[in-house]
Amino acid sequence: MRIVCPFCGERELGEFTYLGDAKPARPAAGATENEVFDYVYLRDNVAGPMSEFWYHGGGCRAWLKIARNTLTHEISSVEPAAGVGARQVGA
Amino acid sequence: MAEFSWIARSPLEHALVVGACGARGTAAGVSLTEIRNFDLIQVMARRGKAAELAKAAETRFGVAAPGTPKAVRVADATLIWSGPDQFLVLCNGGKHAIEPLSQAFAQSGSLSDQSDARALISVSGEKARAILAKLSSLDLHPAAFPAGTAAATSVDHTSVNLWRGNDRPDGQAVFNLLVFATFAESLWHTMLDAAAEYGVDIRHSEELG
Amino acid sequence: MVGPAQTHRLESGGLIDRAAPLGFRFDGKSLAGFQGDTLASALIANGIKLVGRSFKYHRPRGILTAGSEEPNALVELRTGARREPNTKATTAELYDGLEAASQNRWPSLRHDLMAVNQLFAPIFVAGFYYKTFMWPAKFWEAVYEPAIRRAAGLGRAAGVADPDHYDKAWAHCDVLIAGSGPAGLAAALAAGRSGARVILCEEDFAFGGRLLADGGTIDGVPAAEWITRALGELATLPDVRIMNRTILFGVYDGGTYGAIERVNDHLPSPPEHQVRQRLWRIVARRCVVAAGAIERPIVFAGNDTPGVMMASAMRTYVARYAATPAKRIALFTNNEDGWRTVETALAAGLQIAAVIDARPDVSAAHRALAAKGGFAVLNGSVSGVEGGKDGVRKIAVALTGGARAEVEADGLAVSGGWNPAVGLTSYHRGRPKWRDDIAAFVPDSAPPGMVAVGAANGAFGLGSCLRQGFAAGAAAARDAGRSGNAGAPPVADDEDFSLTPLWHVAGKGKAFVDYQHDVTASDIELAQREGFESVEHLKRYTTLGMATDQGKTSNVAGLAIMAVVSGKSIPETGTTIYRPPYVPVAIGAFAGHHRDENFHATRLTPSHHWAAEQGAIFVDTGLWRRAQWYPRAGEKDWLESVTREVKAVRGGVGFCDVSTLGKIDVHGPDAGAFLDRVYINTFSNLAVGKARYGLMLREDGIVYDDGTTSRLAENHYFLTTTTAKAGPVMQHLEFCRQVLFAELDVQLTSVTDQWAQFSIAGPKTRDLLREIVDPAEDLSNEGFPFMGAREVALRGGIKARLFRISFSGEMAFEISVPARYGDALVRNLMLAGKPFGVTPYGTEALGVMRIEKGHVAGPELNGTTTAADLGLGKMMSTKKDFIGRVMARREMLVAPDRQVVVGIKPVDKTRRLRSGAHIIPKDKTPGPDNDQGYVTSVCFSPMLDQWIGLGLVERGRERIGEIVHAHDPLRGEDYDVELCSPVFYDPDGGRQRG
Amino acid sequence: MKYSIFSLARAAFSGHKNWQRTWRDASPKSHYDVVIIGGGGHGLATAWFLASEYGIRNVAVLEKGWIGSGNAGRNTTIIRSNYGLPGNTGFYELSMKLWERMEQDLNYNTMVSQRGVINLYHSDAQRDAYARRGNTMRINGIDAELLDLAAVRKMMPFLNFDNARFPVQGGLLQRRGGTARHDAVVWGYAHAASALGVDIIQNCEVTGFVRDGNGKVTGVETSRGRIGAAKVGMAVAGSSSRVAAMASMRLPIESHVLQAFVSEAIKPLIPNVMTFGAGHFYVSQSDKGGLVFGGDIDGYNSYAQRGNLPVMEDVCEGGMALMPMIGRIRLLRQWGGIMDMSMDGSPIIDKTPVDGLYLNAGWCYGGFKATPGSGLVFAHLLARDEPHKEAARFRLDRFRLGALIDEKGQGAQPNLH
Repeated sequence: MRIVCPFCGERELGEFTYLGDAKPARPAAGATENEVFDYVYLRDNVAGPMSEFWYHGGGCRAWLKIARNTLTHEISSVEPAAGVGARQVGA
Repeated sequence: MAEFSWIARSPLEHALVVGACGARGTAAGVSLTEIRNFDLIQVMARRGKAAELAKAAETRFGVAAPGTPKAVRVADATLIWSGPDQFLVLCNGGKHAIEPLSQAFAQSGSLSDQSDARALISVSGEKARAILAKLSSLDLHPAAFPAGTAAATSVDHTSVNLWRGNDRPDGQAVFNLLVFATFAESLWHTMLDAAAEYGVDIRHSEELG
Repeated sequence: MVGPAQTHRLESGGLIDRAAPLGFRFDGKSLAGFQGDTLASALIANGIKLVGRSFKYHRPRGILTAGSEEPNALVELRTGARREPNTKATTAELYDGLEAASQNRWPSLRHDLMAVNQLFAPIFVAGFYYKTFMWPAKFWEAVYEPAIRRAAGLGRAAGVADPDHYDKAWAHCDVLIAGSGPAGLAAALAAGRSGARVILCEEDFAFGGRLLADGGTIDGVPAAEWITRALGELATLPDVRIMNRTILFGVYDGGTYGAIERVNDHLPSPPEHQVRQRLWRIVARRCVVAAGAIERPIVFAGNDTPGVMMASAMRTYVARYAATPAKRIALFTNNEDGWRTVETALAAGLQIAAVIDARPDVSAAHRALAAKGGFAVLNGSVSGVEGGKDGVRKIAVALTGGARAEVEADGLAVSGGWNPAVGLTSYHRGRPKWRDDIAAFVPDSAPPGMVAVGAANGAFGLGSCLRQGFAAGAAAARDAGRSGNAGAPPVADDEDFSLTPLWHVAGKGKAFVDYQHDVTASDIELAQREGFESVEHLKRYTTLGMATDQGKTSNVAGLAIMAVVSGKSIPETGTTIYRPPYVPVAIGAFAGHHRDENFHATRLTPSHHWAAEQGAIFVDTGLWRRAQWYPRAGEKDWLESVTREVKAVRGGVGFCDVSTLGKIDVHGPDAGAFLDRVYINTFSNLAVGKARYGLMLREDGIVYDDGTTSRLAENHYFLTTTTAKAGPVMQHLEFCRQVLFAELDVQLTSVTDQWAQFSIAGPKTRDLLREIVDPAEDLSNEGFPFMGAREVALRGGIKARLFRISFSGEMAFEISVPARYGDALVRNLMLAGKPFGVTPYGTEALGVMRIEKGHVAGPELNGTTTAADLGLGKMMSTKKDFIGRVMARREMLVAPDRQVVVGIKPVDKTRRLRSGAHIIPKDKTPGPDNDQGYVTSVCFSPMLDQWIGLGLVERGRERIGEIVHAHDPLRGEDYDVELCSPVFYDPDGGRQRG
Repeated sequence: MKYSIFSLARAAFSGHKNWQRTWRDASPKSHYDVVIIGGGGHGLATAWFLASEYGIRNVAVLEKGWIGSGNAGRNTTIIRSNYGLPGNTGFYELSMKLWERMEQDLNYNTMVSQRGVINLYHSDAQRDAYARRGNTMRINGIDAELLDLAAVRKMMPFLNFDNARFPVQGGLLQRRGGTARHDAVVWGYAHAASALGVDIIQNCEVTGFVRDGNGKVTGVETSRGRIGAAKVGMAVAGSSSRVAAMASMRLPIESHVLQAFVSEAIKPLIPNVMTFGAGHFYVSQSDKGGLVFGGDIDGYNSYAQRGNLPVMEDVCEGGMALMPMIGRIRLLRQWGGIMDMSMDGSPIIDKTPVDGLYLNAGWCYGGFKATPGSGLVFAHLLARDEPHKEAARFRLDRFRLGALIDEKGQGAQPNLH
């Protein structure tokens, strides 16, 4: 797999590590135990286009949000993940 | 009370043996030069202050800090892109060491001294690309990686900063590798193994290319 | 060495270098060949027909093909540590001194006693072993399986370390081309002329593909001349790289291709400093697959007799190698292409015995050729072969209409048509589609960026190959953004290719589909009868296509026969999934440089070489190599050394390199707020110049890591992690910073390698430090209290950071200097510490002291323990949100009966305690219901003069003083231990504060 | 027809023309007592145990493709019960005991080969962890031995003892562990279950659940029509989330690719099953002669059933580091299976919140070795509506409660297990 890092350009898979589904957002402080449980444990486990967190740890150390198809491994977009992982209070 | 000497040692001091190594008979295909005793400062923009940082860099160095994977050479330093809104300042002689730079970027940047955290190895010679092809997954074709290109990448599963400096007087490309100090000896041996078939000329220097 | 005359070598012709004779040995016999031979062609030139034995029945086998599809002619190549089992004689390049041996036979190839298996052939049908060998149950491992294992397998591995080296490299191009036949060369010309960066990989050592044997006319010149011209032109193009002895074996995501270059396999051993093989990872925008096609056999009785050969292979040996597999050749074909072998043979002066053509009508031109050559053209099929290990003698023919005929011949060329090489195009699970006109599967879809051309795409005419290759090369260059002028395509005529499908000829005797695995047509019928109708079931039940030739000659025939017996069409029956690699690849090549000591990189601490000078014993922790202890002359074992080190520290002063701890600079106005969210305790209220111990959880509430963090300036914290978790914690913190809490103004940098860090511990620490530190610095308890942290000047002008923290429980500091001075620092400490008896100590003594103090470490932070389990529950702030806060509250994570950290000591003080022993209540019989925990860490405590340990024990903290069993059946030990406070030494902590 | 050397010999005289189908080619009936989705090892074993142990024979196994086409046919064939945590330990030992009698139970030679499984250790910390695990095994009545370096050297003199980056120090040995012929397990269960009346229906893809007014599952919609069922069991590891989604359930599971590799066949070289403790590599040699080996998952969610090159290199690096004698042996085939990677690395066998729907999922690396045990405990759950004693900890709500069974201590990140 090759990932086009928005900062570094196209790079080899080995420079990246995978975290998982980028859809669940970290509940804001004060969330119920159920909400946090859902965030930590339950997954859509999508067969098809999925949004994911990857870390360019072997490069510029940016966390990325990548749209990738889990059936074909085709990547349709890569963007910085800055700020997309958590719900803010009141949001 | 004892008198202490504070002898600085480079991470490659033990492993590096000046001279020829590997295949003999023809001119060495690869030159490996360790550059010692440099200052290296990581400069990162504070949140929302990338533009301000760039301005401060321009004030300090007379050129814009690289905003894309480039290495910019000025009279007394090289600015090497190392990630979004961050760059490395490489120099020697202390002019741009951590303290003077901290003042220059006090409002806009966070700085970390990396002068001791890395070893700097310069790779050149006719087979420079051939040996780097064994170490790096990057495309170093002159069209894809012209002089002045920089990359934050990995060699042997270890993070490195790689940039292409000015060509040698004989026209050969020069690739510079900043590797983590504690990995340096191990990587050095890997590099020698990769280069052995081409013949290697090994030296060290305090001159920044 | 040069052996005897080559009895089956033509006087002239071929692409061999007659000026370069080579000697070699096969089964000990000295033979001769030429540069340019393969082992197979040289064996043929020496008149050798019997080359191997089959897998199951040990049937005598000859050479069937001239390429990597070879199922039969497998040898053990080379000897000793370089012995390579199952090497295809058809792809092994001949070199002077080559040694090869036949395999899977005993005692010899000609007289193989294992051929007795053929007597049991009526029982040894497909899958017979699933129906027997079940009684008595114990006999499987004791009797049946060893016998089966000995009989199975083919060649013998060397069994000792591979002495050769391998490496791996990356390459990048616009257009990657697989194959240098007419289509591949045409593609390279078009792409190269267009200005594209091109890599062309050719498996063979010679370029040209089928042109090397079949010739032809291209652009009005003979093929050989055209190849030379094409290669010459390609050599002038700066960004075109052509690689022989290199084959693409796989295609991976994002346009990454795997290729293997056999750099030095054509030599007895690689020259000094060179590798045997190189693995290439090629990144290409486009890939043109011009990998050709593989001629397929027709299944008939006796089709495995040595001397039966694929028609194209027969003419390859004759035309390319000037070696004659037979003197009097019969051809069995169902298509026009097979006839080319007749033309080649006649041109070489060989005799044609007959042509058996399964098609109803044979062209007038061929009939004229037959008349001229004086041989018969029989309309029908080969139904049997008479012969044996010395080769074919007679061929039985079933004529169309029912009559029978016999043909005397010493070689039988067979052509059942051609199967495009659909492997590369199918590795992303694309299924090829069936084309009736050529009765073959062709690529239907391909991985992104890949296209198949020429024979690999079912185009069998030379003109079509050139056209398709050229067009694809030009298009690929365009797609990659290259717009140069591709010029004119090479031109040639298309040959006639007409075929009447024929898969299997009924007859008496075994008719092989998969030669190597001895799968016969009747095995396929049996599989169908038993319900193994799916092609995947067929493959798995009969082992069809699972041999070292990966089914290249057998798969299509097998499923065609299955289609017939199950009454389905071939496309309905379908193919199995194609799996890489396209040819078998040496495991060593995939490993490359990463073997032996180079398996993984090694990280060295700044004091490493000094420690080595001291004779330190080192230990691997992750990638780090750390000093474990420093033995001294006269010490009888590690325990004595470690005990001395501990006593020296507790009684005086010692130091230990702790540079391996992960170190992270946390900068920015929100650094404190950030740390509050990632630690369970609070850091925003830490005063500048102070350090604090912190504990981090995972989001699931389990402890992740610990370490001290110091506030060096208002907006600058210096965070440390454990050695093991340095990388993961940095990644986690970057995730928190960039993704979860991006609103915070905080910056992170790893400074692990920047600082050489040493722990200096013991009551004389201050005395030692005063020797090193500038006298102006106040190191008194008031001037530098416990948990203080600040920069100090050292004598001689170096700046350092001092942290008054203690893992050992002693009065201690950690000192950091820039890494370049790490070596100098230890030497200076030794010098300055001489009067105080300063003692370097290693990780063992470090571990002893932390256990004596009850500090938790890796064995307790095992990814399943909570803060409360570790006795650190009170650190969890209730006033703020932090990672893991909510999940840590789950019912079973706060249950009262959890296993928690407790101290453990044997009741018998002379007893050794061992990690991994389980804790069982006294007077209970050990069993799953009363297994209450286990010992996590142990040491011999020099202070208590006995073995002590920490453990995770159910309700452990409520049971201090209870006597329980340490149960260690693995080591045959069972003894009483007392649960005690985990802090064995200096429980009130006075020493570290003093 | 009972399989034996005698029936084989008899058949030889008739040219093997009289063999029957190994399992009946059944067409779906309109209703079954139990419908099992998934014709892999687990589904077929469940059906066999339902029929043989619990007397429930009106059972159908529905398979989308051909039986054994999922992970049952894509693994490295290892069987062992060397687990360290309550829940896993007892369950995998139950499974091991069923392996030991499988051939006689099924009248099918599944080639269960108890040649020993050894996990090598390379550090004191690893030794301690294996000591803990081995003692757990012994306390549970499972065989385990802690070998020192000399014993390992004697057993496997071909390992790299001299210039290894991470020298071998010893190993944890389970002699009763070993391998089994994976496809034969599938065919054996199909053969035996079919003989007891179970309908095995291939090329029958489940496309939805039939639910009554109370939400109870009463059957399945399939590519071959609606099939009614009193109870429906899922045994579709790799696709669990997809099937569960048809019942609007989200699971604590991700799907990941695990690659496996086989070399060319060679004469006997490696006597047992080995796991490298300092890299991602485990290996055994098949009866046919190929080295069967594997390593870690590729690391990112995938349903693509094919592996990447870096992991292939990583695995071979581990192999060469451990035993550099394999350098010249050639890798013949590479394939990938889709694993249900659960959030704690352990399986889930439980009723679901949906009445009438039962779950057998989350097998991670443990699926093949679990096959007979999984069949028995899932059959028990389906038949009795309560968990089997040895599977009581594999409950679905353990994540909610924090009753995790996390052997590797990696937490809720499936790709790290």
